[in-house]
Amino acid sequence: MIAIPTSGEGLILAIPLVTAALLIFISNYRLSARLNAASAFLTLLAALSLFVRKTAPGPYLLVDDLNIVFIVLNTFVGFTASVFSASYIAHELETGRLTKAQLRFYHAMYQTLLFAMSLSLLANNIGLMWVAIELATLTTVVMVGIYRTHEALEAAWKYFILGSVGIALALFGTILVYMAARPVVGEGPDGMVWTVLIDHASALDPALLNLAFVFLLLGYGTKVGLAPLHAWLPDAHAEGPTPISAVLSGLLLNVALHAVLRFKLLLAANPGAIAPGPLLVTMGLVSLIFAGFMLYRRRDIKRMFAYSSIEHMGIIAFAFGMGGPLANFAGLLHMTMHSLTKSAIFFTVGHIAQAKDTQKIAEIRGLTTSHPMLGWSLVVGVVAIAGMPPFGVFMSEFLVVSSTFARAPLLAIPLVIGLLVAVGALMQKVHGLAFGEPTGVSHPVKASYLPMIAHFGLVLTAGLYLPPPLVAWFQHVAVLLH
Amino acid sequence: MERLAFDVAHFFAGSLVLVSLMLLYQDRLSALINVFAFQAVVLALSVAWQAYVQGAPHLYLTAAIALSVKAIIIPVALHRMIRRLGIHREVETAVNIGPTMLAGLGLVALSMVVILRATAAADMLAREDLAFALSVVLLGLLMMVTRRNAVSQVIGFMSLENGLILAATGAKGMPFVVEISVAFSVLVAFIVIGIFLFRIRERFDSVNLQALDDFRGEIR
Amino acid sequence: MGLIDGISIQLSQMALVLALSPLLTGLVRKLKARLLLRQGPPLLQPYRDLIRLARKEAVVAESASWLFRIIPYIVFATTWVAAALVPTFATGLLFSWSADLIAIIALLGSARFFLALAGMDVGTSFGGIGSSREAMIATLAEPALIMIVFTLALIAGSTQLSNVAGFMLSTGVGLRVSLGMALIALIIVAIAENGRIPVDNPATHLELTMVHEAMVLEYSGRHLALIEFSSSLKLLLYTALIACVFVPWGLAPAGAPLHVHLIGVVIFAAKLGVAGLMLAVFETMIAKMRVFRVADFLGAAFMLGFLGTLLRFVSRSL
Amino acid sequence: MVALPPIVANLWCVAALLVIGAAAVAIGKRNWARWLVYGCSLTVSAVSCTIAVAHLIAAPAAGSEIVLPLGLPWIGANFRIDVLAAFFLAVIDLGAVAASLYGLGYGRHESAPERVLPFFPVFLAGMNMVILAADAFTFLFAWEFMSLASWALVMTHHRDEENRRAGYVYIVMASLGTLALLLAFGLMAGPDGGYTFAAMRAHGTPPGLAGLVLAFALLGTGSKAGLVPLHVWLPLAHPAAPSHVSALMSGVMTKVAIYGFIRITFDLLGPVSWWWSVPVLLAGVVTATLGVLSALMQNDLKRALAYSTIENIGLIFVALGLAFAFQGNGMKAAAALAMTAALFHVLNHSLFKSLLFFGAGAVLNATGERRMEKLGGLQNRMPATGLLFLIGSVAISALPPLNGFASEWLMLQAILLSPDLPQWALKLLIPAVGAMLALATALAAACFVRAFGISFLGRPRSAAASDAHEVDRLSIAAMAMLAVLCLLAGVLPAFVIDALAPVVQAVTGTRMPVQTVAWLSIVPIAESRSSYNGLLVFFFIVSSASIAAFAIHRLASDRLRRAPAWDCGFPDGSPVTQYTADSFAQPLRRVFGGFAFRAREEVHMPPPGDGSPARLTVTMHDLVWEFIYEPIARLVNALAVRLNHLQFLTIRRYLSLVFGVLVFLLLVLASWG
Repeated sequence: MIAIPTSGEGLILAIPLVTAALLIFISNYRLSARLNAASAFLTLLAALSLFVRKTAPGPYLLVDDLNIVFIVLNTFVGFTASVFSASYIAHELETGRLTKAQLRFYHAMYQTLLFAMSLSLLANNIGLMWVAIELATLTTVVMVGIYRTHEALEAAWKYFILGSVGIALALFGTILVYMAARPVVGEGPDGMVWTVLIDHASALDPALLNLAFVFLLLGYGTKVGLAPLHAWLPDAHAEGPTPISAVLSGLLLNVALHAVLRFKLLLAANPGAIAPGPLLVTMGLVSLIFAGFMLYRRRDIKRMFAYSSIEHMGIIAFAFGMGGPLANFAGLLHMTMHSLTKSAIFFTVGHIAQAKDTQKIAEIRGLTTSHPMLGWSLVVGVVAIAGMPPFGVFMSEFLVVSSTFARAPLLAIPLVIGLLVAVGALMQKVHGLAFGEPTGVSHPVKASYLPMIAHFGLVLTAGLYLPPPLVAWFQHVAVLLH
Repeated sequence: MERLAFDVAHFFAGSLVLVSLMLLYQDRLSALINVFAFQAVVLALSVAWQAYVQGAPHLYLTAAIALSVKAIIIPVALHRMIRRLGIHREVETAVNIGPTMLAGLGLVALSMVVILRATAAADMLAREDLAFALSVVLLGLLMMVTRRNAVSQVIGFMSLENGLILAATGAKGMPFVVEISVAFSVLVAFIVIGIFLFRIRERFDSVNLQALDDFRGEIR
Repeated sequence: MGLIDGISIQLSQMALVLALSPLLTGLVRKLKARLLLRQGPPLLQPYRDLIRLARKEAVVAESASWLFRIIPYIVFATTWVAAALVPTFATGLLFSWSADLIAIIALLGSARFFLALAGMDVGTSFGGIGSSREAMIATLAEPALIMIVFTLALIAGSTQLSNVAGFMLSTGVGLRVSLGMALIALIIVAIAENGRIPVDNPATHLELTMVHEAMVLEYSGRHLALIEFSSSLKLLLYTALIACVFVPWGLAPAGAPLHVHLIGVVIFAAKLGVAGLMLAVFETMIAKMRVFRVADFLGAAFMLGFLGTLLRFVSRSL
Repeated sequence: MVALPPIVANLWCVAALLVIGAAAVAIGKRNWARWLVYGCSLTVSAVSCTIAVAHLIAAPAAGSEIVLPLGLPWIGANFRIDVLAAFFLAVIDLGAVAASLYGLGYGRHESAPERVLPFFPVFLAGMNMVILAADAFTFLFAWEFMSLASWALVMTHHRDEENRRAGYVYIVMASLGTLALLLAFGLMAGPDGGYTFAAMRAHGTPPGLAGLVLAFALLGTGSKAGLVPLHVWLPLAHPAAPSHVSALMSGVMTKVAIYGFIRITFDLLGPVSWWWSVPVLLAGVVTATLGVLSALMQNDLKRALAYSTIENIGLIFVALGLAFAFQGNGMKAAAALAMTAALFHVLNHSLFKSLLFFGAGAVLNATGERRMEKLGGLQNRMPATGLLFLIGSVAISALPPLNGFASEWLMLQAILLSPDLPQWALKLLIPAVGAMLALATALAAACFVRAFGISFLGRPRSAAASDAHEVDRLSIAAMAMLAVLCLLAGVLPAFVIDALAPVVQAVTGTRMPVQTVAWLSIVPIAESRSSYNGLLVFFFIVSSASIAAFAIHRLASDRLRRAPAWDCGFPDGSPVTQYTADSFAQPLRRVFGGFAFRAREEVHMPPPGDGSPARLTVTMHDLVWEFIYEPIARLVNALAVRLNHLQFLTIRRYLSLVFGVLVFLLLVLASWG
C-alpha cells in the first residue's frame, strides 16, 4: 500500500481510484454521472482536509505548501467540471453523439484522470510523478478521441504522438536528474525523492542539472502547452468532450506546470546551474505573442479558447520565469484565476455549442439576445480572461506587467503588446458571438449554471478581495519559488 | 574486470548508436524493421550486461522484455501489417538520406559534447553510456521528423525509447520503478498506437499520416 | 474723476458711436460715388434709410422661427456694447475694464454667430450661402485678429484697450516692425469683417456674389434697420480701433478736463473722415476677388499677425 | 448623527451605485425600473456631489483617506479625497445628476432598457472610484472598470454593425490605455511594488524615467480623453451609446482622463520639468485643430459633438502644457493661471457638452434621426430644446457672456504671459499654439453655427423632422439645469475661479489672486494687464438690446406680417433647395480639407444635350486612421495569416519544431559552459 488511506492525501488518491473501478460496472448513466460528481466532491473534501492536518513527506507522497494550492484547485475544478459534465453529457447521449457504453468508459476515465493528476501533484518521487503524468496523458488521449469522428481521432492521434515524445523527453530528463543525484545521495530510491533532492540541490552536478532541465522543460512544457510545443493542445481541446476541454485547460496544464516548477526549484537551489528564468521567460513570451496572433483567425470557438489557454500559460511561465516575490505571487494567482475562468468559459461554450448545434464562430451570433444567460456568461468569461476588472486575472496581470516593467522594461513591452493583441482578438470574436442579430438554429438548453456561477463568483471575489490566509499562503509559496 | 566491464558496455552502447544510424540509412520498410529488431537485440544484450555488471538481477527482466517485445513481437507484427495493408515498400523521406545521415552524425557529436562536458565528475561508464543514450534518443527523434510514413515514425519513436532504456539501465541503482514504467510505456504506447492505426485504417485506407493530415479540423 | 463724470463720459461715448456710425457709412458712400464721378447719395442718407426702415412694417418669412426676430436685437446690442468699449475720444472709459480687446473681438464674434444663424433660419439657399461664406471668413479673420491682439498686448503689456492706447501715447514706443505688421493685418481683417471690397461688396445686388447681404436677405423693416445700423457701428468700431491703437493722439486721458474731451471728439471725427477717405479710395481702386481667394487674403493677415507675435516672443529675451 | 469622513461618505455612494446596478440586472425589463434606477442614481450622485463640493469649499489641507482590506492584498484598497479629487468628483457627479435626470425622461424611449439600466449606475460608480483611488491598483481597477461599463453601454444597440465596430475599437483602445497607464505606474512604483500614491510621492521617480512615465501617461490618459492620434474610438463610441450616456462619456469620462493626467504628472511624478510641456502642447494643439475640423465635416449630429469633444480636450491639454511650462520655470502665478484655465474649461466642457448631447438625444427621440441632412425646422417644433441647444452652442463656441469664453479667455491670457519663458523652444512653439488655439475657437463657432443652423433652423428636410414634437419635461429640466449653470459660470466666473483656487493651490503650489472683489471682474494678474467682467457684459448686452427693442417698438413700428420667403421669382417650395450640412462646410473644406483630410471634389458634368443630373463627389480621408491604425491592423492581420499556417502543419512538422527547439537548447548548453 502506498499510503495510509485515512490520511488526506491517501483519500485523494483512493477515492477516484475506487470510483473509477466502480464506474466501469455501472451502466446507468444518470447514476454514474451522480457518482462521478459525488466522488469528485469527496475528493475535494479530502483535499481541503490537507489544510487541517498535514503529514510528513513520505518516500512517495508529499504535501507541501506548493502542491497544496494545486491540489485544492484541481479537486475543486474537478468537482465543478463533473457537475457540469452531468448536465452536458446527458445532452450528448440524447443527440446520440455518445453511446451508453462509451459513457461508462468516459466516467471511469474521468476518475482515472483525476487520480492521475492528483498522484502527479502529490508525488514526492520524480519517477512517480512522471508515471502519473504519463497516465494522465494516456487517459486524456482516449477521452479526446471518444467521439470517433475524423477530427476527434486526428486530434487524439496528434496529441498522443506529441505527448509521447514529450513524455519520453521528460523521462530522459528524470534519468539525468537521478544521474546528477547519484554521486551525492547515493544509489537507490533516494536519488529520485524530491525532498531529498532539494535538500542536496546545491551539491548536485550543475551541468547535468542544466541538461536535465532542458529535457524536462521540453517534456513537461509540451504538456503545459508552451509554444512551439503546443501543437496538440488546440485540437485536443476542440475535439474532445467539453468537460474534458475544461479539465485539460483548467487542470492538466497546471499539473504539468507544477512539474516544471518543481524542477525549476531544484535548479534555482543550485548555484552553479543556469538560471531557469530566462528560458521560461522566453518560452512564455513566445507563447503569449504567438497565441495572441493565432486567436484572430480561429473559426472554432473551443479551439479559440484553447489558444487563449496557451496565451495564459505563456503569461504564467513568464511570471515564474521573472521570479521575485511579486511576480511569483502573480504567477500563482494567475494560474488559479486562469483555471477557474477558463474552465467556466468551457462550461459556457459547451452549452453554447449544444444550443447552437455548432462550434463554428461564424454561425453563432447574438447570444446575449437568444440565450441571455449563456451569452452574458460568455461575455463575462471573456472579459475576465482578457484581464479586465473586476475579475481576478486583472490583479495578476497588473502585478506581472508592473513588476516586470520596473525591473526589465524591454521585456514588458513585448508582454504588453502580446496582451493587447490577445485582447483585440478575443474582443473581436466576442462581439460577433454575443452581439448582433441572432442567426442559425437555437435550442433551449437545460444547463446547470451552478458551476459557471461558482467559478465566476470566485474569480470576481478574488478580483475584489483576497482573503489574508490565502495571500499569506501564496506569498509563502512565492518566496519558496524565489 | 573493471576495464572489461567498461569496454563491453561501451561496445554495446556504441553499437546502439551505430544501429540507430543504420536505421536512418534504410530506404525499404522491411529492412528498416529488421534493423530495428537488430537494435532491440543489441539493447537487450547491453541491458543484460549491465545487469551482470551491476549485479542487478531485475535488469535481466528488462533485457528479456526488450528482446521479446521489441526484437520479436513488434517487428513481426509490423511485417504482417505492411503485407496486409499493402503499404508502400519504400521509406518515404522528407529529407534525403544523405543529409539525414549528416545531421545524425552532427547530433551524435552534439550529444557527446554536451554530456562529456557535463559530467566531468561522474564515472566514465555512466558518462559514456549517457552520451550514447542521448545520441540514440536524438537519432530516434530525427527519424521521426524526417520520415513520412507512420511505420517508420513508430520505429523512430521506439528507437528513441531504446535510448531511454539504455540511459536508465546505465544509471546505476536507478529504482526499478523506472524500468517497469519504461517497459509499461512501451507496451501501452504500442497498444494504443495499434488501436489507432486500426481505427485509422478503418476510416482511411492508409496508415500514412499524410492522409490524416489533410484533414486538420480547421479549414485552411 | 468722479463716478458721475465717468458715467457721463461712458454714456456720451455710447451715444457718440451711435450718432456717428451712419455718418461714416454715408461718408464712404458719398466719397466713393464722387471718386467714380457720380453725384452719390447725400451724406445723411443712411440716417433717413434707418428711420424709414424702422417705421415700416416688418415682413417675416413663414418658415422663420422666433429666433429670427430677436437676432437683430442681439446683433445690435453686442455690436453696440463692443463699440462702446473702444476708446474713441477718451481713454478713461468707466467700463473699459469689463471687457478687454479679446472680449471685444469675442463680442463681435457673437454678433456674427447669431447673424449667421439668422441667415439659415428661413431656409432659403441664399441665406445658407451667406452664412456658410461668412463662417469661412470669420474662421480666418478671427485667429488673425487674435494674433494682432497678441502682438499689441505683448508690446503694450496689456489687453486693455485704454492701457494699450495709453502705452502708445507714451514716448518710447517708436517704430516697430511688429507694429507695422499688426497694422497691415488689422486693416485686412477690418476690410474682411466689414464686408468691404475686395472681400464682399456691400452694394451688390447679385445674390451669388453676396456674403453679408445674402445672410440678411430676408430681413425687412425695423429688423433690417437694426442690422444695417450694426454694420455701420462695426465699421466705426474698427476705424476707432485702428485709430485708438495706431494713431492715439488726441485721445483725452482719464480725468482730463471737459475741453480736452471736446477736442478729442473733434479729432476723432477728423480721424473718421480720413479713414473714410482712405477706405473709399481703396475700394475704388480694387476689384472684388473670388470667394475662395479670400482665404489667401486673410491668410496673409494671419501670417502677418503671427509673425508679429513671434517677433515679440523672440525679441523679449534679446 | 455621527459625521462621516467625506471619503467614507463618497465610498458609500459608490457602493450604493453598485447596488443599484446589481438590482437593475434583476428588474431591468420592468417599466418602473427606469424610475428606480435613474431616481436612485440621481439621489446618490447629488449626495456625492454635495459632499465633494463641501470638501472643495472647506478645502482642508490634509485629504480624507481610508484603506479598505480589498484589492491588492498587502496594500489594500487606498481611497483618498483631496481638493483635486473633490473638484473632479464634483464635476463628475454634477454630470451624473444631469444625466440621471435626463435619463428619467429619455429612458422612456429606450428599446433595450435591460442593457442600459444595470450598466448606467455601475459606470457612474466606476468614474467616482477612479477619482477616489489612491493606489495604482485601485486606480487602474476603477479605470478599466469604467471603460468596461461604458463599453457595455456602447453595445446597447448592438444589432447595428456600426455600433459593434465602435464597441470593438473602443474596448481595444481602452485596453491600450490601461496597459500604458499600468506601465507608467509600474515605473513609478519601482521593483518593490510601492503601489500606493503616497509611496510614489515619497520616493519619487528618477528624472531619467520621468520622461518615460510622462509618455505612458500621455498614451494612457490621452487614449481615454481622445488626444490625436489616439482619438479614433471616440467619435465612433460616444455617439453609439444612448444619448445620456454619450453625454456622460463625452462630458464626464474624458474629464476622468484629464484628472488621471493631472494626478500623475503634477502630483505623483514629482517636480515638473519645463520640457514636459512640449509634447503636451503639441498633442493638445493638434488635437484641438484636427478635432474641430473633423467636427465641421460630420453629418451625424452626435458624431460632430464627439469630435468637438476632441477639440475641447485639446484645449485643456494646451492649458495643461502651459502650466507645465510655467511651473517648470518657476513662474508660479502664470502656472496657477494656466491651471485655473484648464480646470475651468474642464468644468465648462462637462456642462455644455452634456447639454448638447442631451439636445441631440432629444432630437433623436423626436425624429429618430441623427443625420443633420434629415433635420431642420426643429426650432419651431421643439422651441425649448432649440433654445437650450442654442445656449450650449453659444457656450461651446466661446462667445461672451457664456462660460466657454471665460475659460478660453484665461487660456489666451496665459499664453500672453509666455514670452517671459526662457526656453527658445517654447518661445517658438507657444505663439504657434496660440494661433492654432484661436483658429480652433473660430472653427468651433463655425461648427456650431452649422450644427445648430442645419438641425434646428430652416425648413424640415424630412417627414420625421416636420412631425417632431417637443420632448418630455424631465429631459428639458435636465438641459435647462445645465444651461443655467453655463450662464452662471459665464456671468460669474470670479466665483468659479475662487472655488478652483484651493485645487490650483494644491496642484501648482500657488493660486490666482482672489477674484470676488471689485465688481466681480476677473483679473488674472493685474488690472492694468487685463480684466473681464461677465456680469457687466451680460448686463450691457441685455440692457442695450432691451433699450433698442423698447425704442423701436415704441417710437417706430411694431407691426409684423408673415409672408413667403423671397424666392428670386423662381418658386420652388422644396426644402431640398436649402443649404445642407455638406454645402455649409464646403468653403471650409476647400480651405482646410485639402490639407487635413486630402479632400477632393470631383464634378461629373453630363455632356451638352444630356439631361441627366450633374454629380459632385467629395472624397475625404481620415489620415490618422489610414496612416496609423490601418497599417497596424494590416500588420496584425498579416502576422495572423502568416502564423496561422502553424495550425495546419503535419504531425511530423510539429515534431520537427520540438526537435528544433531541443537541438537549439542543447547547442546553447554546449556553447554555454
